[in-house]
Amino acid sequence: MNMSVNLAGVELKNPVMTASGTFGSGAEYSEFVDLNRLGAVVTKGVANIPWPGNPTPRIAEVYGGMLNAIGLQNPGIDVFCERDIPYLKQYDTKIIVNVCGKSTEDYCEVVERLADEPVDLLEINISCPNVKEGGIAFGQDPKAVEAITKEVKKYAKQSVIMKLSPNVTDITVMAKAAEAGGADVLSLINTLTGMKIDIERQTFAIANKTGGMSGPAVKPVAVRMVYQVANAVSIPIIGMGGIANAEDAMEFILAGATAVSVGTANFFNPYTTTEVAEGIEAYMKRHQVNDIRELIGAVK
Amino acid sequence: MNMSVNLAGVELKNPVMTASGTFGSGAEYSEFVDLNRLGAVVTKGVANIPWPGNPTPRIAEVYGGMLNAIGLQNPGIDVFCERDIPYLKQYDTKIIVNVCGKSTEDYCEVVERLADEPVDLLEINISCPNVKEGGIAFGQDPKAVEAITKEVKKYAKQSVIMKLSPNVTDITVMAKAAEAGGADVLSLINTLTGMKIDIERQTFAIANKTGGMSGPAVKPVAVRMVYQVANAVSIPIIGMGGIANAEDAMEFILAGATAVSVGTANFFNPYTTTEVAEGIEAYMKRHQVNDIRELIGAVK
Amino acid sequence: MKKKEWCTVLEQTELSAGIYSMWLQTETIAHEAVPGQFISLYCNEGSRLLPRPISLCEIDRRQGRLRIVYRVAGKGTEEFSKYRRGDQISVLGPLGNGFPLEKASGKTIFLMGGGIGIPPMLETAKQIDARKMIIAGYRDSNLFLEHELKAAGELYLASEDGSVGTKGNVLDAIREQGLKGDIIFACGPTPMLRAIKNFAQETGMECYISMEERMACGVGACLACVCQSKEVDDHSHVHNKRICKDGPVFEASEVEL
Amino acid sequence: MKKKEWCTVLEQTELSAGIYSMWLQTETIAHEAVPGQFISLYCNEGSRLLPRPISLCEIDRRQGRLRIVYRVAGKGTEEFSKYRRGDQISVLGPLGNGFPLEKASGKTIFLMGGGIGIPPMLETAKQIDARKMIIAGYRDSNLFLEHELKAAGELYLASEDGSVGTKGNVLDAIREQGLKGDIIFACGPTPMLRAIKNFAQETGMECYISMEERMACGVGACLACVCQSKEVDDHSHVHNKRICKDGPVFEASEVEL
Ligand SMILES: Cc1cc2nc3c(=O)[nH]c(=O)nc-3n(C[C@H](O)[C@H](O)[C@H](O)COP(=O)(O)OP(=O)(O)OC[C@H]3O[C@@H](n4cnc5c(N)ncnc54)[C@H](O)[C@@H]3O)c2cc1C
Ligand SMILES: Cc1cc2nc3c(=O)[nH]c(=O)nc-3n(C[C@H](O)[C@H](O)[C@H](O)COP(=O)(O)OP(=O)(O)OC[C@H]3O[C@@H](n4cnc5c(N)ncnc54)[C@H](O)[C@@H]3O)c2cc1C
Ligand SMILES: Cc1cc2nc3c(=O)[nH]c(=O)nc-3n(C[C@H](O)[C@H](O)[C@H](O)COP(=O)(O)O)c2cc1C
Ligand SMILES: Cc1cc2nc3c(=O)[nH]c(=O)nc-3n(C[C@H](O)[C@H](O)[C@H](O)COP(=O)(O)O)c2cc1C
Ligand code: FES
Ligand code: FES
Repeated sequence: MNMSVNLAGVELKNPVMTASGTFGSGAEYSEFVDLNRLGAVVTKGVANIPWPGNPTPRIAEVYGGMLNAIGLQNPGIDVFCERDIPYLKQYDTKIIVNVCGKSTEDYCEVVERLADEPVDLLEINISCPNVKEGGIAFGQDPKAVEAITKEVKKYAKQSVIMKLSPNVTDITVMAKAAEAGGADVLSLINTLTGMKIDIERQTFAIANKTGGMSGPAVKPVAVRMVYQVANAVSIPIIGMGGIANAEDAMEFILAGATAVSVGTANFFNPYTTTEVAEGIEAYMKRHQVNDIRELIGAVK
Repeated sequence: MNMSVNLAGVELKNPVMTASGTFGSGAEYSEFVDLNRLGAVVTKGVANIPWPGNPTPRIAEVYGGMLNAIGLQNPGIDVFCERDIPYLKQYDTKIIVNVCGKSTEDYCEVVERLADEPVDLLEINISCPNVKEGGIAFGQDPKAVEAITKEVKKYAKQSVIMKLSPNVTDITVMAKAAEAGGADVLSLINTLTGMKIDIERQTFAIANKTGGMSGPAVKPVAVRMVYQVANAVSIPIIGMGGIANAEDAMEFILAGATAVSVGTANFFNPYTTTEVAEGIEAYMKRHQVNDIRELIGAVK
Repeated sequence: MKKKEWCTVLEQTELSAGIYSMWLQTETIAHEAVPGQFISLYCNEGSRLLPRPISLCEIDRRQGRLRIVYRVAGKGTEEFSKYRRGDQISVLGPLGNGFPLEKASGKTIFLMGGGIGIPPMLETAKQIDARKMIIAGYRDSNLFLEHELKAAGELYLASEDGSVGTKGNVLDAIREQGLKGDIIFACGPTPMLRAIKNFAQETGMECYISMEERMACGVGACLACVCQSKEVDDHSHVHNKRICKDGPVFEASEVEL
Repeated sequence: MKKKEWCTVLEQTELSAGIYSMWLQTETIAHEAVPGQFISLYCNEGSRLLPRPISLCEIDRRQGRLRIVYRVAGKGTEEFSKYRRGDQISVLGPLGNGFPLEKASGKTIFLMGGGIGIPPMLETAKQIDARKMIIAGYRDSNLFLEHELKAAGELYLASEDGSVGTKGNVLDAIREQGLKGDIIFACGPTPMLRAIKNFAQETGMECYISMEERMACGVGACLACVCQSKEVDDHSHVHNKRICKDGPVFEASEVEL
């Protein structure tokens, strides 16, 4: 039975990856799961310099999910290269580095710095708020999406995944813009912007007022977007948003995702990633499918 | 203690209304709740002529909510005026008619037909799919939002509520467009477009492929949008999306909603509307607030 | 008058593999219920919000108790199957119209149930005053309710694998046994109902069938659960009847299958 | 080694209005746990997905049992309070660093707990080899754990309303009683910790405090639960320490309060 999938020339032993920001750089969850059994580990977003992130409270629970406004706290690319890449290299899994920045130059600096590192793919997070250009997140303007993709591609030695924001009117417009800019792979969805109000204290539940919503509650939106994008572009898609078990993952794969990422579910079940991989295998057996690739986008 | 609120000159005895499409025209739920205790009843969308709606399955359950693609089945404005308005007139509550259409003319025809009916407010649903103009829902294009608002206002004798779609990049752009077009009130959110795949049958869970997501799972997105819109326009807002109890309703009010609508929650607790009204009163007592209007938008 | 109330589980038993019987103590629903009606059951697990509609299998009006018999089909029914005596479950009902019992009086009636469509036939049989032939179609030899049905009328069995009664479906049993009747009440999967509708047309029998569709409100407000009707319906003036409110029982010729 | 496992509730008692004590049977967590560590408890209700971090109040390593004492603060702790003997609860642990017991050895230690920060002081006291003064600050006369604490060290009480012990907080009790010590271990609300930090600075005492913040992962991966640190932290190279992983116990001068 073949579980391996191909993302722009990089062969993953199975389609199960971690979602950026929910798995650190793998070390914390390696107490629970054998990283060798994952298709890839996607690291927390890293910028050119250390970022302190937002004030606390940074998270809040919502019905069937959570809000977060971590604010991309990260140690900067130097520490990352010294510490996190060597750590992950110990394992037989692919390394995908999630890159964040406040300007196009920031992204390019990180991407360039990673050129000679043993990294398999780069994931460019263009769905983070507070970016320089025009005050609107890169990921919500197709021209900006195309431009930044082009720019990043100039500096990138590895293939590039563009990570799309779901907070848009038409996700296919953004997907096509990224494809036009030369993206090799797309990943979606990042978080849906949400808010929670603490009615007793009459204030916002998180310090940043708004936060990104993730977890099972967002899955229907994510599956819809993956389906739409799969039918609009011809590059592979990494699907995510609320995946908590193999059944959820199969929805994404049938909708058109080549691989899937597990995010928030790690927080309530640290064994989710490997359980998903096992469950996909069981599903294939039950449906007598020999190659996972037959299932990608099978529901039209 | 004052629980009454004012929507464009219409005084509601309390801020609790029903959400269009989830309460029929009141008759079915009048077995459970005394309609006299509601601020207003908002009816299912009505068009100029009967609409058959979509094929079944029309709904699917999702984590913390549901998807629906009813397709605006309705008996047309004639039957509506003969049967549903007289029914609602028996009660001491405000009547808000939700209007749908496939073209601007459709909306205007219904609105005109309602001019002499004992209806308190009109809610224009510009978030329904499959509309004529350009193949994109009216509610996702600010120019179209403004134009249709203007047009409807020409024919409307009652004040007009424009109901906004959450499937947009920036809800404040749509809100401002509606305000510029002359909208008296805004209501939000309509459903978030989602999809569910039946992985065993390898098909879509609902016949229409995509459906509108509603219920507790969407609340954080709805609260965020109400907050954003309240800070962008100066007309009142009716907040909705996942309200299942008074605490949920208070989040919307504190975020800036003058009134709130209960939708999907009716399906799992037919007593929700009156329980929300009672719960808001209890909240006011607990916080020693004499006038609900002091709480509207109190969290900044 | 419909009610939503917390009911207490009185008894839960597994009748056959994956088929459960549950008796519920209700405050008012049992007093109002008639055969062919259903109730909506709600999960205690908060991520599952929609109702699970389940037909009434027995109604004990005097003691205010209801019996349902259900198959574990997904997460919700799985949750229900774990409830034990004393547990609480939220129930809305009674819902729908029920079978038109009066139409059967003095006639010979076929009460036809297929698979998990069998349970509503029990209370229906118990309350009908007519010559009753109950034709129950099972998948295999894992029978359920067969003793109760036998006590309620003449029982004929069919099974898909032929292990019990006639090999085939309920119509095969009727043909094999050469049964004759005037009127049909039926409940079961759509292909079976379609075949029964045709059979009734061919044989000129009156025929009432109980339909199924996904539901949200269960009370006729949301228009989720429609089936296509031959005539323009009273409610929406299109060709859609609401199964939860106008049904679940329809005169077979009224609806398109 | 951290584990997520299903634990069985052995005992649940309400110690005082809204304050519950629960004993859990664990497979491995109790064997690894040390005082000052905490566990993450998960709701069975599927709409609530995040962990509820609760400190360990007692650790029975031999029998593999853990005790927690918690206040009903919201929906999750309310759910926990309804669990009964035999119920299952999903638990992740042991988490965090715990108090540096070795630092106290041979010294005089103040074990200071305020409100729901009192429980972790019990196991800490039990495992410390030093002269132990336990100073517990309650809201009013609704005490809890006072007998156990008394058995574990010299107990001094304070209450906000003055109904028991010194009127005021734990520092008021220390001043009133004229207590003197070398080192402090403390847990409680932030204003109390801030005051204790200042007190320690003034008096030149060593001071370790247990901090609180909302958590998602509980294992150091998500960066939700940070507090500001004086020095650049090892992990992110900014000024943020992760309470769940680098804490919850910090040397007071390390962190900004
Ligand atoms: C009027 C009526 C009477 C019924 N009577 C019985 C009965 O007596 N015994 C019995 O075993 N089953 C009966 N069913 C079918 C029963 O409702 C479903 O098997 C049950 O809802 C499945 O729920 P689940 O959570 O286990 O499955 P899931 O697949 O997890 O359910 C997901 C959603 O789909 C809905 N759904 C799934 N299957 C069906 C279905 N077949 N019909 C309608 N909604 C469905 C559920 O209600 C829920 O909202 C009846 C259905 C209807 C409409
Ligand atoms: C390291 C640590 C140890 C703790 N030890 C104890 C203890 O021994 N006894 C005790 O009663 N309480 C303790 N708390 C506080 C306890 O975690 C909260 O009271 C509890 O999470 C509230 O959950 P809830 O569902 O009842 O409240 P809700 O308000 O419904 O919770 C919603 C969300 O907010 C989080 N949350 C709410 N309050 C807090 C809080 N004060 N700290 C962190 N997260 C919070 C919840 O975990 C949940 O994710 C501790 C907190 C931390 C961080
Ligand atoms: C706490 C947290 C931190 C996150 N940090 C990042 C990040 O650094 N970069 C990024 O691209 N996405 C980040 N995300 C988004 C996730 O990678 C993922 O796209 C999203 O959470 C949806 O998946 P889920 O529902 O499985 O969590 C973060 C999400 C969470 C919950
Ligand atoms: C079954 C169903 C039918 C609906 N029909 C309409 C409609 O006819 N017109 C409309 O404007 N909104 C309609 N809506 C949207 C609701 O009015 C409401 O905006 C949305 O469901 C969010 O609120 P909720 O989460 O409380 O349900 C419908 C929603 C549902 C679930
Ligand atoms: S389920 Fe709502 S109309 Fe039938
Ligand atoms: S809770 Fe995730 S880092 Fe502490």
